[in-house]
Amino acid sequence: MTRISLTFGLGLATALAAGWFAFPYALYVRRAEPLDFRHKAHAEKSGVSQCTDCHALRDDGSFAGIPQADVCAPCHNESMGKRNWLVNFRQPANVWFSHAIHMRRAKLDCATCHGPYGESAQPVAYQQDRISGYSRQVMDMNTCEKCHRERKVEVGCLGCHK
Amino acid sequence: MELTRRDLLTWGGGATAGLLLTPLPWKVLDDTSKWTQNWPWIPQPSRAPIEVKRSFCTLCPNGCDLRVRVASGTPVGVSPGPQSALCPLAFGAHQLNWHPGRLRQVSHLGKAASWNDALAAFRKAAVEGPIAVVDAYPRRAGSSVMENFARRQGGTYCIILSAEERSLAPYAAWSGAPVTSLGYDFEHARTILSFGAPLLDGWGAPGRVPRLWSTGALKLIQVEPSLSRTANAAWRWIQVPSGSEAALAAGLARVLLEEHISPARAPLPPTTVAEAAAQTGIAEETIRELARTLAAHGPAVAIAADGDPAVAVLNFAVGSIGARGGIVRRREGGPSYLTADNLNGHFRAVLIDATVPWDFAPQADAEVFRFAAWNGGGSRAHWLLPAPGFLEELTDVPTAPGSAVDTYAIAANLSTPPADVRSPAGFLAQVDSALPSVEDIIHARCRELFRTHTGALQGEETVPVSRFAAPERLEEALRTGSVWVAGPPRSGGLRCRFEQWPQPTAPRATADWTATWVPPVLPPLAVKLYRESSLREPPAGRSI
Amino acid sequence: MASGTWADIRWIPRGAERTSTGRFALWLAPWAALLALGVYAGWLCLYYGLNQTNMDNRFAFGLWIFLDLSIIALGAGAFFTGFLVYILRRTELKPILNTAVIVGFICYSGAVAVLMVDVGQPLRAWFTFVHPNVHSMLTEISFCITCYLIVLTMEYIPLILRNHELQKVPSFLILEHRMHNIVPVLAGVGTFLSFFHQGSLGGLYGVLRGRPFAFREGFSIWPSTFFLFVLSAIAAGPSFLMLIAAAVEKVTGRPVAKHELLRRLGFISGVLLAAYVAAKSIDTLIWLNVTSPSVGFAPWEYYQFAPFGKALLFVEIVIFGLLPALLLLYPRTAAKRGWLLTGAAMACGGILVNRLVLTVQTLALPTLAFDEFLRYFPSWQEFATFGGVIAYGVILYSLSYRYLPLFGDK
Amino acid sequence: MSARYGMVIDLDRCTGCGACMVACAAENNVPALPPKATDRTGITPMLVHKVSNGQEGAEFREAFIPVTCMQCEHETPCVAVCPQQAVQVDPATGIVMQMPQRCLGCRYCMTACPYHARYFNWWDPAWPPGMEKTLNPGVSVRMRGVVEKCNGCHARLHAAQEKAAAAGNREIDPRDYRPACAEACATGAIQFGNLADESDPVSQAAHSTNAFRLLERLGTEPKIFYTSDRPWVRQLAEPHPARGDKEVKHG
Repeated sequence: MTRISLTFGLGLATALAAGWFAFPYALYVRRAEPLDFRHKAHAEKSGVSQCTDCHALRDDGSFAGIPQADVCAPCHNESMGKRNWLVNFRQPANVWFSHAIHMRRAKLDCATCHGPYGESAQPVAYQQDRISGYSRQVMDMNTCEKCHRERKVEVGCLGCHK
Repeated sequence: MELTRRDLLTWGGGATAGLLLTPLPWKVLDDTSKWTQNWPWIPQPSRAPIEVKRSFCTLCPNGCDLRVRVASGTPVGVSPGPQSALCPLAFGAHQLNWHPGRLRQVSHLGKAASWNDALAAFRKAAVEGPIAVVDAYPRRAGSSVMENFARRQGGTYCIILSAEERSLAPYAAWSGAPVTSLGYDFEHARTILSFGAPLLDGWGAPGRVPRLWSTGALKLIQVEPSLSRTANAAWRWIQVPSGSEAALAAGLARVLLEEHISPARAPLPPTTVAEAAAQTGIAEETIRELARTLAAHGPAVAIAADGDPAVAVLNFAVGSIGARGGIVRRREGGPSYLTADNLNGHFRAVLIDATVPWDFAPQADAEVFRFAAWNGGGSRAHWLLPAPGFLEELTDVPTAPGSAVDTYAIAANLSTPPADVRSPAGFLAQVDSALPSVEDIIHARCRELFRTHTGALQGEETVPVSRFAAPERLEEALRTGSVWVAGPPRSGGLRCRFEQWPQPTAPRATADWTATWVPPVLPPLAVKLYRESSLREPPAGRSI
Repeated sequence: MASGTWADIRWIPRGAERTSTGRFALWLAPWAALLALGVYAGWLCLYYGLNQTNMDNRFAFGLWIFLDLSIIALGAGAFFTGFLVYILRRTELKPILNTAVIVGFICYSGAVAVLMVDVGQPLRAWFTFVHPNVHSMLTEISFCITCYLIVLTMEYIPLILRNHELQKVPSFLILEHRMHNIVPVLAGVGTFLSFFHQGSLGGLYGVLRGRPFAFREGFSIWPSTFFLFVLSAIAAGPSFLMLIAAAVEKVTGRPVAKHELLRRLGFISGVLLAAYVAAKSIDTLIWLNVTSPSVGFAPWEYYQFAPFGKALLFVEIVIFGLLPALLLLYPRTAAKRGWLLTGAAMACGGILVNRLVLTVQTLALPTLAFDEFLRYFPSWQEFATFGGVIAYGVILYSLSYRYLPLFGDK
Repeated sequence: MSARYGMVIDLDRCTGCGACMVACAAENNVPALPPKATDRTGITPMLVHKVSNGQEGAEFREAFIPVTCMQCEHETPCVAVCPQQAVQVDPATGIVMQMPQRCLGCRYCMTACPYHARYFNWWDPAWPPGMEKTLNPGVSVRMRGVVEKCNGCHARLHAAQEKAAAAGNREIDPRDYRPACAEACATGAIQFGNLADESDPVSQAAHSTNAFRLLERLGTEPKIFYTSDRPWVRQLAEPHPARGDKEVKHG
C-alpha cells in the first residue's frame, strides 16, 4: 500500500514539476530587440512626460505605434535608421484594437493595459510562444472581455475582430 | 528492489493525474487553436497606415476618377471618385500589377534581352528608315512625345479610334472637323436611339449613360437583332434582322421629313417607309410611331455603333447634328490624326504603345517594338518592352472619347513600378534627347489652361480657373485629383454638309464593355465574376 | 479445434473454439488494407483541406453526415439493449448484450472519427464546450455523443478485462469487478444520453426554418423529427444486432445466437418499427398539408426532381417501413430465419433511406425561385474515409470476438 | 444609438455589370480562384443572379438579382444553429456577424441558410506572388476550413468609428460608412442605410409598395429589401421550386 502511494506520489510530483516549471520555459523562445531601448532613461533625460509624446494617434485616429526614426532625430544626431521592433503588445492580424476609442472615448490611460511598461528601466524581453507565435505579454481576449463587462460596454465579435 | 509492472502503472496514474493539474494540456490545447487562426502560410495584410489619394484610371481612354487607398506605396483599394462611376474591372485593377501575365523583362523574339539591346536595335532602325508610331490613347503628354519623335524622325504617328470615336467618324467626314473633337451631348438628350451601341454595358465612360438612364429621365431605344444587356434594360427594344438597321434609319428619316415633325430639312431618302417595314419586319405604323416619339420627345440623338454612315445620316433628319442634346463639337476639340487602318507606305520599324489592343496587326515586314505592361500572347512583335502598369506612371488624362465637353486631369502615380519597366516616352527620350519630357509637357499644358482662364476645376468643390492665383496652384489642384472642365460646347459649333443618302456598309460586331479596356488580362477577382456568377461569358481574346 | 502459435493461443478464452492464427490473419488482412486506405484519405482531407471532397457551398453536408447519422442510429442497439436488460430486466437478451456494447462503441467512435475529418478546423472543436450555444442542436449532439462515448468505453473496458490473461493482473481483476457493478448505472445514463442525441440528430434538420423540406413543427423546442429519430433508431438497433449476430455465425460457422433470441429482437424491432411508421405517416401528412404550405412551398414540388421522386417517399415509408415491420411481427415469417433476417435488413435499409432523404435531398432542393436543383457525388476520399471506419469496426469486433468471451463461452 | 443597417436594391436599375461583386471581393480580401476550384467552391459574399421571365422572342426579358447575406433580424437561421457562437446579430448594428476565427467549419449554418449566402473556405487562400501586397489592411484573411459571409464591410465601420472617436464624437458620420457594393453601384441600384431611422431614404424605400424581400414568409425578417415595378420580378420573392429558368452556370 505504502509502496503504491509512494510511486503514485512520485508520478504526481514529476508531472507537476514538468507542467509548472519545465513547460513554460520550453514553450517560449526569447528574442532580442534590435536595440535595448530604455523607457525610464528617456523619460528622465529627454523630459518626455507623456506616452503620447512619442506614441501618437494619426489624424484618422489610427495609432502610430512605435515611433519612426524622425521622432528620435531631435535628440539623437546619429541616424537611428529603420528597426524591426518586436512589439510585445502587438495583437494578431485578426484583432482590431482602436487606441483612439479607448483613449479618447473611454479615457483610459496607457498603464491600464500596458502596466508600468513606460517606467521600465530595462527593455522587456520579447518572449514568443512557439506554438501560437504570440508574444507572452500580449493581452488575451479574456482580459478584454473582463474589462468590457465591468464597464458594461457590450460589443459583438466584429467590434474587436476584423 | 526491482520495478514491477504495477509500479509503472501506478507511476503513470500519478503522472496523468498530476499533468491535469498543470497548465500544460490546457495551454497546448489553446495554443494549437490559436495556431490555426494564424497559419504561417496565410498572407497577412500590411500593417502600414492607409492614405486615401486621388488619381485617375488610365486602363482605358475614359479616365474615370478614383479614390485609392494606399498602404506603404501600394494601392490596397480602389473606389470611385466624386465625378465617375467605375467599371467592374476597375475595382480589381490594383491587383493587375502582380498579375502572372505582367511583363517584367525586355524580350527579343521570345528570348530575354536588355533595354540596351532594344535601344541599339531601335536607334539602328531609326537611322535606316521611317518609323511608324501607333497609339490608342492620343493627346496624353506621353502621346505627344511619341508624336514629336515621329515628326522629327520622318516617320508617322497614327492612332486607333475607340468604339465611341468610330461611331462619330461619319460626322467628322461630313464636317471636316477632327473626330477627336466630336462628342455626344447625352447630358441634355431626352431620347437616345441606339443602333446596337452597348450604352449600358461599357460603351463610353462606365458611369455616363447608366447614370442618366437610372434617373428615368432618358428614353433609351435600342435597335438590335438580339437582346443585349442594353436592349434588356432599354425603354424599348426594337428587334430587327442584322443588316437592316440602315433601312430602319431611312424609314424613320422619311417619316420625320415627310411629316415635317422635325426642324431638320433634307432631301427625302430613297427608301420608303413600306420598304423599310418590309426589310426590318417591323410594322409601318410602328416605324411612324417611333419617328413621332423621336420628334415629340426631343432632344433626341441616334447612335450608329459601328459608324455606318447610312445609319448616322438619320441625325440629319432628327436635326441633332450640332444641336443641344445631339452631336456636338467641343470648344477645344483636338487635332485630326491619321488612323492606323489608313496607314500606308513602307516603314522600317513600328513602335506600338502599351495602350494598343493586342489584336492590332502591324505591317508585316517592319521590325515591331511593342510596349506592354501585360503579355497578351501571340503578338507578332520582335521586341516586347515592359511598360508601367496600373497607376505606376505619372500621366495626364485628356478628354474622354465621345464626351461633350473638354476635360483635363492628371493621374498621379501611386504604385511603385517594378525595377525594369519604362514608358515609351522615357524610351524615346533616350533615342532623341531633344524630346520634351512628360513632366515638361504637363507643366506647359497647365500654364496654357491657366492662361486661357476658361472653365473650372471640379474636385471636392468647383473652382473657376480664373480664381487661381498662379499656374502652379492650378497644377497642384490637378495633381491632387481635380478635373478641369471646359465650358459647354458652342451650339451650332458643328456644321455637316449633306451630300446624298449613303449606301449601308456591312455591319460590324459591336464590342462590349471590355472593348476599350487596355490590358489583355483581367483582374483575378473579375475572373471570379465570370466563373462563379451566371452574368457573362469571359470576353474573347483576353487571358483570364 | 484450437491450433495456433503459443503466444496467440494463451489469450483466447479457455475452451473456446477459435480458428488458427493464420486464417485469422488472412481474414484481417483485407480489412487492414481498407483501414490503411481510409486513414490515408482522411489525412489528405486534413492536410489539403476539404477541397479533397466533392462537397461545395450548396452541398455543405455530404456522404459523411449521411453515414454518421445512419451508423449512430444503427448503433442505438447498444443503449436500447442495455436499457431492456438492466432497466426492464429482459434477461433473455443478455447473450447479445456484449455484442451490442461493442457494436455501439464501434459506431460511435467511428462516427466521431469521421466528424473530426468532416469539420474544417478539428483543432477548434473544443470551442463548443467552452462557448456553447445552447440553442443549437449540434451543441446538444456534441455534448451527448462525447459523454455517451465515454459511457460506452466504460462498458467496453470490463469486457476487455474479462480476458483471462489480463485477469492475471490483480488490480485489473478488482477493476473489472468494480466496473461490472456500475454497468447497470451506466446503462441508465447511456439510455438518457442516447435518447437525447438520437433525438437531436433528428432535430438537426427539423429545426432548419430555412429549409422547408426538412423543417417540422414540434413540441416546445423539439421538432417532430426529434422523436421520429429516437423511435426509428431504437427500432433499427435490434434489427442491426440480429444482422451482426447472423453475420458472425456465417463467418465463424458457430451458432452464437439462438433463433429464439433473434425472434425476440425481431419482435421488439417490429413493434417499434410499426409505431414509427404510423408516427412518420402522420408527421408527413401534417408537414405536407400544414407546415410546408404555410411558408409558401407547394409540397409536391419537392418531389419533381429525380431520383428524389414521390416513389422514394413510398419506398421509405411502405417498402422499407411497413413491410419489414410485418415480416418481423407476423408469426409465420418470423418463424423462418430467412424472412426474419430479411425483415431486419429491410428495417435497417429503411433507416438509411430516411437519413439519405433528410441529409441529401434537403440540400439538393432549391429554396429561392431562381436557384436550381443540384447534384453531388462523393469523391473517392469521402468513400475511402468511411470505408476505413467500417474496416476499423470489423477489425475491432473480430479481435473482441476472438479474445473475449462475448457470447459467454465457458 | 443602436442602428439597423439594411439595403434596398432597385432591381429595375441593376444592369448586371457585376461591379458590386468585384468591389466586395476586393474589399474583403477574397482570394482569386485556385485553378481546380469549381464555381461552387469559391467565395462570393455578393453574388448577382441572372433570371429571366421565361417568355419567348421579343417578350423575353432578363433581370439581375444581387444576393448577399440578408441580415435576418428574427430567428436568424444561422445564428440559431451555430454550436459555438461563431455567428451573432450585432445588437448595435443589426448586422449578422460571422466570426471565422471562432468557426470550426462544421457548415451547419450553410445548410440552415435559405439564401445560400454563406460560403466555406474550401481552399487555402492564395494570391499570385506579390499580389498579397494589395490586400485590404482592414480585413484579416480567412484561413481554409471556416465559413464566411457578408459582414457588412465591417472594416469601413471600424474606420468610421475610429474617426469619430478621434474627433471626440460618439456617433459615426453616416457618410463614412458605406459598404463596397453600394459604393460600387454605377446606377445607384444598391442603397445602404439605417432602417431604424424613419428619416433615412432607405428605410422609406423599404416601405414602398413595390418593396419586397426574398422568402419573406419564412419569417426571418431579412434587412435586405428589393424593389421592382415589374410584377414577374416581384414574383421571384416567393419560393417556387418548379421554376427552373435560372440560367445554368457555365464552367
